[in-house]
Amino acid sequence: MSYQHAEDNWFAAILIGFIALSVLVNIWRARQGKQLYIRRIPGLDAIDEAIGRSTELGRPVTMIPGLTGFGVEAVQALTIFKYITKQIARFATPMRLLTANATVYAVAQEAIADAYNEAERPDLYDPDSVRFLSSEQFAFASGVAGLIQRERVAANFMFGIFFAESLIFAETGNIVGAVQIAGTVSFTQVPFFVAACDYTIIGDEFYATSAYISREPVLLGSMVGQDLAKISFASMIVGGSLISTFLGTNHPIVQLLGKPQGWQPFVEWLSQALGR
Amino acid sequence: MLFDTTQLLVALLWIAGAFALAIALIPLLGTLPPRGRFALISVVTFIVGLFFAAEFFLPVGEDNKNILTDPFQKMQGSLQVITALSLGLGTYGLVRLHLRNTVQRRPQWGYSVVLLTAFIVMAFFSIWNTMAEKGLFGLKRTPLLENAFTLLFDYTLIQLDATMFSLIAFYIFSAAYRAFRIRSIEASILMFTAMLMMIGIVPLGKYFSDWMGLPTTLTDEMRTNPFMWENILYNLRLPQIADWILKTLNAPVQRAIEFGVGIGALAMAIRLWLSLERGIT
Amino acid sequence: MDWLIEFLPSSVERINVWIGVICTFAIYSILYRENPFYRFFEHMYIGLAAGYALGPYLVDALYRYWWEPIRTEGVWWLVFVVPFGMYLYFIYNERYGWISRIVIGALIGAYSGLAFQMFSSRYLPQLHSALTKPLWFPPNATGEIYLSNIFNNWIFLIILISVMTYFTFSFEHRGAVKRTAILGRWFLMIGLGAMFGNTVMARMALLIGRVYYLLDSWLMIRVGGG
Amino acid sequence: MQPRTVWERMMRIDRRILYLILAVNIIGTLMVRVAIEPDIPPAVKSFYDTIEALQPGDMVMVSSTWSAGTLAENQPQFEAVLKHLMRKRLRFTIISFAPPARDISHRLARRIAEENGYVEGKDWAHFGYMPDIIIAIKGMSEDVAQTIRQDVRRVPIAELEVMQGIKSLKDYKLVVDVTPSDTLVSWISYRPPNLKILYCPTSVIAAEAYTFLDSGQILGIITGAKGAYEYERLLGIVGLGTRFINAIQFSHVLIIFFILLGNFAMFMQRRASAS
Repeated sequence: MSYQHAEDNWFAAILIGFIALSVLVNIWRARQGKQLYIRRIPGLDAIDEAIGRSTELGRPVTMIPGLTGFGVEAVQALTIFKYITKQIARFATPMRLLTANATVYAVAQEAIADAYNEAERPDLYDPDSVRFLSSEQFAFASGVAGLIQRERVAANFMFGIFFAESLIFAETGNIVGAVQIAGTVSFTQVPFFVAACDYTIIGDEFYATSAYISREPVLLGSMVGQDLAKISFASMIVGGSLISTFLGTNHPIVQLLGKPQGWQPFVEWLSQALGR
Repeated sequence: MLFDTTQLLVALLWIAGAFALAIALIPLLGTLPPRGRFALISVVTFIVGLFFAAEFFLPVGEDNKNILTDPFQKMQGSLQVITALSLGLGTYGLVRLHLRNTVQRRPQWGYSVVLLTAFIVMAFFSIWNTMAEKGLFGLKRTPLLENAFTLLFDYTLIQLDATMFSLIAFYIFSAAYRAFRIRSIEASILMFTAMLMMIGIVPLGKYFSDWMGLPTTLTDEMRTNPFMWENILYNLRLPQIADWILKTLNAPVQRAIEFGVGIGALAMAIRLWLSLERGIT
Repeated sequence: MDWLIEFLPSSVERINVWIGVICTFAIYSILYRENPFYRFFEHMYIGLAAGYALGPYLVDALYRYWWEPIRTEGVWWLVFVVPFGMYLYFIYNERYGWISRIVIGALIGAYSGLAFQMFSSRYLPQLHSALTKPLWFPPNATGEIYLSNIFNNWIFLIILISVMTYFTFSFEHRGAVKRTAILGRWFLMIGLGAMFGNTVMARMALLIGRVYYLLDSWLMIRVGGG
Repeated sequence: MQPRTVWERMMRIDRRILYLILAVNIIGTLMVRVAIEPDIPPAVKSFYDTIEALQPGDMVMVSSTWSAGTLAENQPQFEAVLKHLMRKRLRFTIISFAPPARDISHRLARRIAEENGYVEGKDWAHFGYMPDIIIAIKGMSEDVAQTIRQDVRRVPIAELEVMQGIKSLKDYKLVVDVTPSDTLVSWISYRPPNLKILYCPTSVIAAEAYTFLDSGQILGIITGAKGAYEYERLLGIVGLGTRFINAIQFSHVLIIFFILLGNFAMFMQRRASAS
């Protein structure tokens, strides 16, 4: 039940090729200026609502780009934070961005300054609003918890990769009555966010959110390509289930779809079927 | 003879040469324009990726190997060496930060001294221990090493580690009480499932079910006739419900998540391989 | 009385246990409030962990995957790995910082190249298993298949497809698709609830393990279960 | 901001009081012994049956990557599995992918082996620590002696009596992965095609593994210390799982009670502030 090489079932190579192609073609289309469609996910409405609530209250907004170092998820989290900052800049609501990594900190400073410029309120940008607290998990967590309680934040946004510290953030935000929106690809932490936050953006939705906001061709194209792959998976599952039901679970077509060593029986079956 | 690095002298000469080459290349690399830099990084990324991809995709012979299967081990080992070097990088950053704290007498610099002392002592014994294990430079495991290592590792580091992990239990308990509220349909489904699991997977679940008088065994008759009253009651036992949730409701959810993550990871691998991902490099 | 004599740190073994216990209580003191005692041990912990890693991770890897193959197998080309790997250390240098990206690029390339076998081995058997769940008694039934299996297969398929529908983004969710997706999110919550229940159990077990250590090794009380 | 009603005060209870309640609950339930027989879940039963189906002398690999951090979850599993392997008179080798895991598993295995008359090198061996799991699995799939070179005592692999007739992972019947991290994925992805896998995860990562159980990529799961208790009951032995189970289940009861209490307080508080 495992693949040592692609030869174990060439279907693997075909499927990987198909996914790669659909991702690359869509990235190319997006780069050519084609407007690719990505649906507006409900999480975005939740973000906008939270922004609205915090501007009414006039208390600060906190943003946490996860615990990890600088990587794909941190970049995408900052894209979303830039969007939020642009929105709240119009109402001069104060914001705090708290990081646990020096590189993320440096990039975040730039991004937030950019956001205020783009909102045409560079005067509101306070370099001290982006802070590096600690790179130690629980030291960072207690720093964030302290700040949330002291400043009685109105909204708390958590996007990126999180570990066990997630529940400390969520619990503290809950105590001060902040609107909380979380978005993470760390599935083990999602239950804590769902139980304690007002809305949780889960898994792939997180990537879709930043693609939607940034309109970055590579992200958009990749998102659309991945969708094609998912649809092909789903149709293989439905089609395969029907074949399994009517023709048996070891029909050559069923074996082809994913079983190691499933290629040979399929080829034999196919040549027989064509020969006849 | 020239390539026979099993001779100590030849090996050392080769290594010295490699270092000299690496250093000599630096000024040369420095002359590259930004476009050239990006191109160089992309090419290196692509070629290394191509090696591992080709090992998987190329057809194999009778022995289930292709031309790249044997060098694979050495390539992967080289990556491991680089990963190890990057660990040294993290350590360097940490030590640099706390040395600076200490030298500049920043607030709370005393703790930095604690950290550095612990670091140096532990690094000394840890490296000694590793070298003694391999018998490098004729180093041996002495009683001093054994005792110091036991104290520092078994009775200090391990204890701190285990305690740090166990702290989370307290946080979960407090969060469960103060933050887990029935605020939406979703949160309610999640918490109801969680509570059912918590009681269903421990022996108390069986105890309650027995106490309620639900059937304890599944007979063949119950299996073939699902609409039998006993069968329905049997399936209402807490352990059975918990197992059914895990296997029939949880497994497809996990699989859907797996497919999403897997396709996403593959797409990301392709983007990174071809240096399409923006904002990272 | 015997217990007390045994309990006190009078031998090397007992002194070690006591030190372990002090570490444990120092960390737990954070639960009351942040304090210098905790900070001391926290910094010691970070220092020890960083120091420990150098032996088994750095020295061992260099020896095993670099020095040993060069010396015993004569793999001469490996000599270039360390000098060029050291380019990583340019990361702190402003002028040559970009050179470290070459090495990081190599690591990223390897991650990408390895992704293909991982994808095939990890996900394709799962795909195969998802589509070999008959929705009615199949013609070539091997082993016994009961009505309950068929019922569970239907549930499996419905949940799998609805959760996958939830995670699609390139088209508008309207009508039946929207309802399926919402259903998918609810099913997702069941899966997450199951994870959550298990997570709680894991965390509790770790705390119990620690308390057990304190009772068993330190206070020398023989605990439950014989 | 003085809390006014009793409900509000209840919701704002000092967290330290909660911590104390949990600590007392755990100490109390650890000391008391309430023996409740478990229902053996199918995943544990099939774990047991897979090992039972092996013949004496068959070779098993135990992949042990846990250390002190998750000792409470993994040690009971590790001990129970090893005892079962020895009872069946199977040969086994242990491998670790983290240095602390090597020390802890070697020490434990030596102790259990002595109790069961197993001789290191003859009936079992410890391969020590391998830094990279992918190299180790791919390498061992071709040739164990070449990949590992020496066991933990620095005896060359080829000279170990236990390795007679074993060249690569293809000659192994089974892998048991005792782990708190994602080593399972590497075993699933890079093992030889016919090697069976049994899984001993910490409870945190157990629920995710049910998709692999369903697809047959793994054949059984022992879930944390609780699973170890169920396994101990199957084997008819008393181990750490049996000692912990009571505290585990009553901590669950406590948490469920407090979640309900918290929601009740919120409900009452809302009603009070509405009126």
